[in-house]
Amino acid sequence: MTAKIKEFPGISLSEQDFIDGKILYNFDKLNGQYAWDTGIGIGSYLASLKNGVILGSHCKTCRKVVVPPRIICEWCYRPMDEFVPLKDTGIVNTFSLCYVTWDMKRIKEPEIPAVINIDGASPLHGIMHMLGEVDPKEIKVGMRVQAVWKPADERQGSINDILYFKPIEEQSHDTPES
Amino acid sequence: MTLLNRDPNAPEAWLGELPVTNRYTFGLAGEKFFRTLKDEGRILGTHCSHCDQTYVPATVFCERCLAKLDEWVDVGTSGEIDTFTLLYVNLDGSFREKPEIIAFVRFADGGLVHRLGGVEIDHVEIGMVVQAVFKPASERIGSILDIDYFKPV
Amino acid sequence: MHERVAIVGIGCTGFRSITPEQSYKEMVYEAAMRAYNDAGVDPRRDVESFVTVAEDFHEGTSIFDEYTPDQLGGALKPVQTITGDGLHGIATAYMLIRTGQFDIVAVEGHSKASNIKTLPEVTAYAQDPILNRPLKLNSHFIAGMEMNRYLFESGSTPEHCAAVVVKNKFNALKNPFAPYGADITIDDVLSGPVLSWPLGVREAAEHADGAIVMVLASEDKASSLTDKPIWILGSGWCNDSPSLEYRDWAHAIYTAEAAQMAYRQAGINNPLEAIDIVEVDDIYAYKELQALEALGFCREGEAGILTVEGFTSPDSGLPVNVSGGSLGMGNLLDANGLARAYEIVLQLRGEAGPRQVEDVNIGLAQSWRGVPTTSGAVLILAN
Amino acid sequence: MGMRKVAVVGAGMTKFVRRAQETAKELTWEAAHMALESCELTMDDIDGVCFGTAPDAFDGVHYNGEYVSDGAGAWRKPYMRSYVGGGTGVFVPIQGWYHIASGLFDVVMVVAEEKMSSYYPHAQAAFMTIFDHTTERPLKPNLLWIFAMEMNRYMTTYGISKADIAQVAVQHKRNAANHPCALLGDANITLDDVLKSEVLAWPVQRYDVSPVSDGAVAVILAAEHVAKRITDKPVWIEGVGWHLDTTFWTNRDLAYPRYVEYAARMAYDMAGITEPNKEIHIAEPYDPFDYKALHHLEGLLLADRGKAPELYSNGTASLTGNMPICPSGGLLGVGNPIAAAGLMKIAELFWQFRGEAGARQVPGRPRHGLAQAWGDLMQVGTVVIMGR
Repeated sequence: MTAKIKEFPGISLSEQDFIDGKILYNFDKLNGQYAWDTGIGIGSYLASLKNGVILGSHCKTCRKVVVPPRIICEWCYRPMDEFVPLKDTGIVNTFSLCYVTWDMKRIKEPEIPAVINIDGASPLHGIMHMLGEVDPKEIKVGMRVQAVWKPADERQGSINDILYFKPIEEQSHDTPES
Repeated sequence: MTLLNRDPNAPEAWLGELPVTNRYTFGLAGEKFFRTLKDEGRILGTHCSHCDQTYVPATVFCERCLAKLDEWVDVGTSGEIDTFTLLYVNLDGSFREKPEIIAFVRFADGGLVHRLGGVEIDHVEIGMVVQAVFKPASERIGSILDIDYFKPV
Repeated sequence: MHERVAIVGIGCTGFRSITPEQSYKEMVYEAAMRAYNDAGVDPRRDVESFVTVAEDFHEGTSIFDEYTPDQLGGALKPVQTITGDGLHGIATAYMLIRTGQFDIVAVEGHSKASNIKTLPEVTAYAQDPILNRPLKLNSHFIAGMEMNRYLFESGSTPEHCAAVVVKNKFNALKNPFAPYGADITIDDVLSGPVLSWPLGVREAAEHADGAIVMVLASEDKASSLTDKPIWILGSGWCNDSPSLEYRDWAHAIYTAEAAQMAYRQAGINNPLEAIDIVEVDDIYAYKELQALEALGFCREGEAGILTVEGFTSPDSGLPVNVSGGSLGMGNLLDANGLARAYEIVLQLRGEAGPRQVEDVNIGLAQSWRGVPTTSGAVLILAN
Repeated sequence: MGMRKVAVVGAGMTKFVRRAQETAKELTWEAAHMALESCELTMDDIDGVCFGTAPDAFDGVHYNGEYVSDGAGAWRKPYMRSYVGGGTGVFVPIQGWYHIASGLFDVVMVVAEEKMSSYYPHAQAAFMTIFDHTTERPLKPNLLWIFAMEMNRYMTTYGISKADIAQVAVQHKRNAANHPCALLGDANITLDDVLKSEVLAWPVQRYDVSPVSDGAVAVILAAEHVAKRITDKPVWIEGVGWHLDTTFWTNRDLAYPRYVEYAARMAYDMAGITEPNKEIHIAEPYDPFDYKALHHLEGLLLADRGKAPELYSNGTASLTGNMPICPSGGLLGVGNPIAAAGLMKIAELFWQFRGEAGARQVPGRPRHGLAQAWGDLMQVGTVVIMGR
């Protein structure tokens, strides 16, 4: 049928068409303000971050430590049995060098998001955060890193209480898969 | 339900927003409907001969049979109040002393939702004929607000 | 194909105006645990598919389906999200089981309305962005206009609508899940502040938080899981014109059509005769009257009179919203229909405690998605 | 009683464009209207309507499924909108499938639409709102991040090079040159063009990514007894599958999409397919990024782990190969109006099996084809297997 149809619908506009007033349009902006209840798991995670601790939780059945903490294990559906304070070190699971911001503005120095497997959590369990104090060319999967915290009096109970993770000297014994 | 206790210092809620900003094109029907409203002060509908429906505001498709509509009709600028309400709340949920009078003004098988003006609240009733009061041509931009309000004929 | 499908487990957190101690995930988990326990199933082992109902802007998250699986026990399983009411969710689970591909399916819906700080503005973002939103109107105006036209055409009165509020809030006093029960009079309702005339503030349901989970099963599984399966006799849903400009302002045609679909499946010709108990949408009081007429329980204009006469009270001809409805239990956003169905299941099981209605065998739940939608659904259940 | 058989009997689509003038409703209607005409049905023949669109933020309307419903033909019909993020486009025909397979419906209209350009100034910004509001959104994440990180993990784990991956973009964009609705078809694009394109989020470069687009696609599904009356060339839905992995995407290995494998196994089981790499003759894996096509081919068990690039380098994936991959041109070439892009793959298989794909027509008599989509936080796989 694509072979038979000559003209498919769909009128393509350029940005210039809007500027030139060639077509009619309007704008709107949602005023969407939320206060999401943090609950037991994430509330405790945020409270720990304020104290400079990354919190996980432990599932007795699956013998796993997960991060961020939750009150149930999604794999066995049993209640998690305890919160576990984790180290603020870990290894880079993967990363990117990003030259555009979230709203697609071009930047010179890349943002370096990474998934960091947190020490004390089960293998391949980590969080997303940023890398800093590092030459982008030097970053490798498997590299060891440590959280750089905001000063205690500036911490608010937020994932941004960690400024970023920076490389640490200590040699990794982990393989990237671990 | 849970074996874990919430940290007593846990923040109750995390505050944030859903950043949604949009630009809407008026589309195939809207382009002609609002150009005509703006430039000529006329209200247009489209007719579906299959379903014998005249849609106001105009649409390029019949919602009943999905036929393409290209029979445009001028439906005048006055219509009957099909229903109305006295709205005592603002967009943000706050209450207002004096209500806004909002009506659905029937044109053919459709109509327009708009404000009523030039009328006492007690005098508004279903079935009343009202007419579009247009903004001056120079102030019209191609918008439903090119009609200032509807007033009794 | 599995012809017959039953509800075999239900779970609910109860409803409150705020729930600061739980995240939405933890709230859903609580309801899910109760439902799985009620059904005697392990979600990881037994539940084969999961259906959730949610709207992005109610959650403050885009593609919210991302956040649905874990608390339901659905991780790495067939999970889907419907942007519909809870009854659409049940209809989906019903279809999934009827295909023969699935034996046990869970349905989830919840509300964290208290977390939406700008709910009126969020709701207004559902209006047509070109034709309606530039007027910057609170969406209650749609209910006000609809009520006005409904009263005009049906001959119902504001007193009739107020009687719905009085009944439902009184019923809610016997429902421990319902936060908005009250013993008030028609005068109390009518003398309250005006929301969007003729609609009064006291005729609009306040919002509440809460979660509901249900477990559905094929006939074979249902019989082995429970002594009290609640069978789905019919499931219908329908939309009307979404635009304010082309719709019928007086009638809930979507509800009438959804009911016809459900009645056809259930083989019901005379609903008043066949159905023993009803839970209908009452986000706004007039909607209960409009729904009862659309469902064919009476002619247009009669529902109000029947309500004033007490015909829809718990111990009368057709008990309607014995739970307290949304006016008593709260508006639960996308979970409203699940709350309606939940009460019907309790009643048909004989587990409704002090508000148990006697001799009920067939019940009907109906829902509407709220302004500005024209989306309704109907579910017919039997014990 | 056995399972009811369901066929695709009609299809329609709009062009995929960067900024459409049509409203979301109008785009939806154009596709639905064309699908009806393609099989000479009217709305009276349609029992129910299924609709798919990804986040409401794009079209910029809360309850977007309700707003767009008239364009999809939902007027006084049973109507539902489903979504599983980016997987929606291949999920919505699954939704149509279970409507019919349940026995409640005979003929269902299935429509998917996305108007990403309504999000202003840039659709990418809307993606920040897919991240967890408390634990991730404060980092101001960019959608490119997670793709780039997943791509990096995939490359690192299996030792795959950028050039291995870039050949996907080259082939898909070349295929798309023959698609009349394509936004980024290019018959002359080279590996070098891709490898030298602007770096967005290393390892992701400009030509590794499908473009933000507007568009709509519709297909009509019918139960067996009706399908045979509507057309002498129904294309059967032989298997469907979908799986959603845990939300906690930083708690699992990104190198392999196990949720795609689970979804595929579900679909293969239903279709009675035991050796997918031999029995699937056309594959339309989801390719919003070039590496994703490879990643998905492995999850679909059409290639061994880390070996998917070989399908492209040895010619298997080409239009005349043993298993042509994305003959449509995929998202990389035709465009990526999220939900519509997935359904485009279903429409492509429909046209391919009917011999109506024009210059994209694959030779011979393929028996089974597969379309797959993916989405959410690298989390969901949706799979449909079709055949004649």
